[in-house]
Amino acid sequence: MQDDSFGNIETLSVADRLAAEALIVDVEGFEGPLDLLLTLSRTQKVDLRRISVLDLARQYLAFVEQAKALRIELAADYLVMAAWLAYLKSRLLLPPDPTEEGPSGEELAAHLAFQLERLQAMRDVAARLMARDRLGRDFFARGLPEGVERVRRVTYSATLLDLMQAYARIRTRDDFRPFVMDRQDVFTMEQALDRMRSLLGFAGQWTDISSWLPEDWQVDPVRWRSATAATFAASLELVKEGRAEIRQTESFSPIELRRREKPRE
Amino acid sequence: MSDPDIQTESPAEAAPRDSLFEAPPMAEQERMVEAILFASAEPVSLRELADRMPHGSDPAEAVALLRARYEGRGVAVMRVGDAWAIRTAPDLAYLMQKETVETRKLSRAAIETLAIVAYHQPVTRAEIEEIRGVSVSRGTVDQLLELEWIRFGRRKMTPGRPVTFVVTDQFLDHFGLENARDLPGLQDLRAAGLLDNRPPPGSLAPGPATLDEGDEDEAPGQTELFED
Amino acid sequence: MSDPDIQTESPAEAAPRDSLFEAPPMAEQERMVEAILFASAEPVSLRELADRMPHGSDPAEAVALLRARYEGRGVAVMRVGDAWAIRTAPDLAYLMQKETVETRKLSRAAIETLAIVAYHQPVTRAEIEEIRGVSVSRGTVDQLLELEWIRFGRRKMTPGRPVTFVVTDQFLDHFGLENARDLPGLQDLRAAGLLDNRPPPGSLAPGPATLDEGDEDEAPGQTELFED
Repeated sequence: MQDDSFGNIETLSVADRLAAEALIVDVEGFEGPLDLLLTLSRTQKVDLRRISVLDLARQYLAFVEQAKALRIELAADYLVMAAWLAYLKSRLLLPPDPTEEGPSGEELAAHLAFQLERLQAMRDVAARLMARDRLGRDFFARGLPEGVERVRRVTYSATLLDLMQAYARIRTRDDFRPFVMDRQDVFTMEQALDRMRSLLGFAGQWTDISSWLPEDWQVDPVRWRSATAATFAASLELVKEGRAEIRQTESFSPIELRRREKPRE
Repeated sequence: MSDPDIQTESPAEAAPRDSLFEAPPMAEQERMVEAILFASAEPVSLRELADRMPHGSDPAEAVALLRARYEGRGVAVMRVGDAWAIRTAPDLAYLMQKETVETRKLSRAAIETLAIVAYHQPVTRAEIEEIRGVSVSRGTVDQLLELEWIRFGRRKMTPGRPVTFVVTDQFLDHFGLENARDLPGLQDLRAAGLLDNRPPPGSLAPGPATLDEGDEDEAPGQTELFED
Repeated sequence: MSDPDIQTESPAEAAPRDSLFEAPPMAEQERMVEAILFASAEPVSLRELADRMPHGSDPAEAVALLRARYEGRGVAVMRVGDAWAIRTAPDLAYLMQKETVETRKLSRAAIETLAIVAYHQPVTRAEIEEIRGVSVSRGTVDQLLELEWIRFGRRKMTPGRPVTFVVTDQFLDHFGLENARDLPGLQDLRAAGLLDNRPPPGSLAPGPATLDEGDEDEAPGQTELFED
């Protein structure tokens, strides 16, 4: 078989062989069997709707035979198409069998013609599309675009009611005692410091700091606690400043303070 | 071009929306649209125009006026889907060698696939393959997606709920189309029934389903597959 | 605008460039300059315009005409060094910004701090902390300063000369107050039912420290806290 076909090729004229080879070489350019059929159909030079599918099937099968002869390996889909066309050819040649179900040969042929026409139409519009004026080739966008600057602004909302509720919340915690009232029972460190600075000069000896409390802060326990704390803090401040010394002999024993004779620098 | 008429029109138009805000006169709105469209290389949607213009503006009307104003000029106001852009007049392309961008040449498969998506959208991969009679390679679709000329559409309500492809506004912009209905020859194709989804009679016709074993649709790829 | 004239002219433009050559009509030259300035990424000099336009063109005049045409429009033909460019009209620059406004609720710490400043101004940070019972974060004060609802007052004449805070006119503006003395007093708050949720007298009121552990809500939340 192989030898035979080889012999056949040998007997072809040079022109025929070139033509055949051109077709074969072109197989690489085909986009599948439908594309090949479309190309073959052009040789019929008729409207695709009136194309002879029978002739087309013959041409295709001949092409596949030739390819075989030249020992060109065809992709499976080309062979599937060949088998289908051979079947279609037989359906078209034989008189229709009324007992057989399914589409007739004519219907199958019509659909193939439709597919070819549709593919051709897509090719044509694709070409028209690509030939249109195109952005970046025929017409152009702005060369110097200005970006839109995104500005994100956050606004905070708060109403007078929010404010009042917040304040009410704070005051509720304080059990409604007005803030200024609080201050009357608070002896601040600043006050203690002022007082001690003026008295420190007299404290050459170790003196219990509880004796430094102002008179009227020694009875009411609330006031006494505040004054004690402030006086102690003020004492530490004076020590830190290098103007006094502080000591406590043991836990819970009196804390004593005396002035430092030679203040540290 | 009849600005005075338009100006008397605009407050009335703005009134129902919000009585507190009065839209700027239409001539001023036209200037605003002009500035925004000039500043952008991309088409700007009516919605974005409205967002950026003062409350109560009517960007659609302002665009229409601007478009008429630029009729026959060196640049034109062009519609791209729901958006608008200013582009140079195509007849002046010869002056623009400096601006021309070399685009990658598309393969034949890509061009055909693009046309099929444009004319048949929304279209599934299987439908593209049926029309071309060959399976569609991943690379072809990827290239078109990357160019942002096609994108995924909704899934089809058929078994398997396959994804579909549709063309994008960038596609329209690139090919100077107002919308997909303006595709060249679309009416003729439709009239000829060539855009119908006509299923093959029976199930005997070789459908792409039998072919698509992951093989590339480029012919070289195919032959390579069978070489050894 | 006068397309027919232009079209009959353009074949002449393709003719060889020599002394016989006739430059395109000025309207056409203006179109060319318009398209080139629009599409160019940089300002274009007259010399470059001349290079790109057909032989015999007068770009200087075309630019002047174009510039006059854009007078008062949304974009303007502007001179940049010795070159020309189309730019947004300066009065429309604000269109090139897209402002997104986000409204957030002021944090509880911030609103409390603000309330304390308003009711006790001038007030030091230490005093605010004393009233709130918790320390005031730098961020909270900074936020209020940034909002321009509080500002620094005079320093207090106490040790350390601490800075004080006072509320601003913007604060009064925002809250619709003539001055800070118009703030409703405790009596008013009570009358308005804002102080009703106090603990029964004599009960062990939880200290502020326990209250402040991230409870975000207003009065109802507090009543719940006190209920058991």
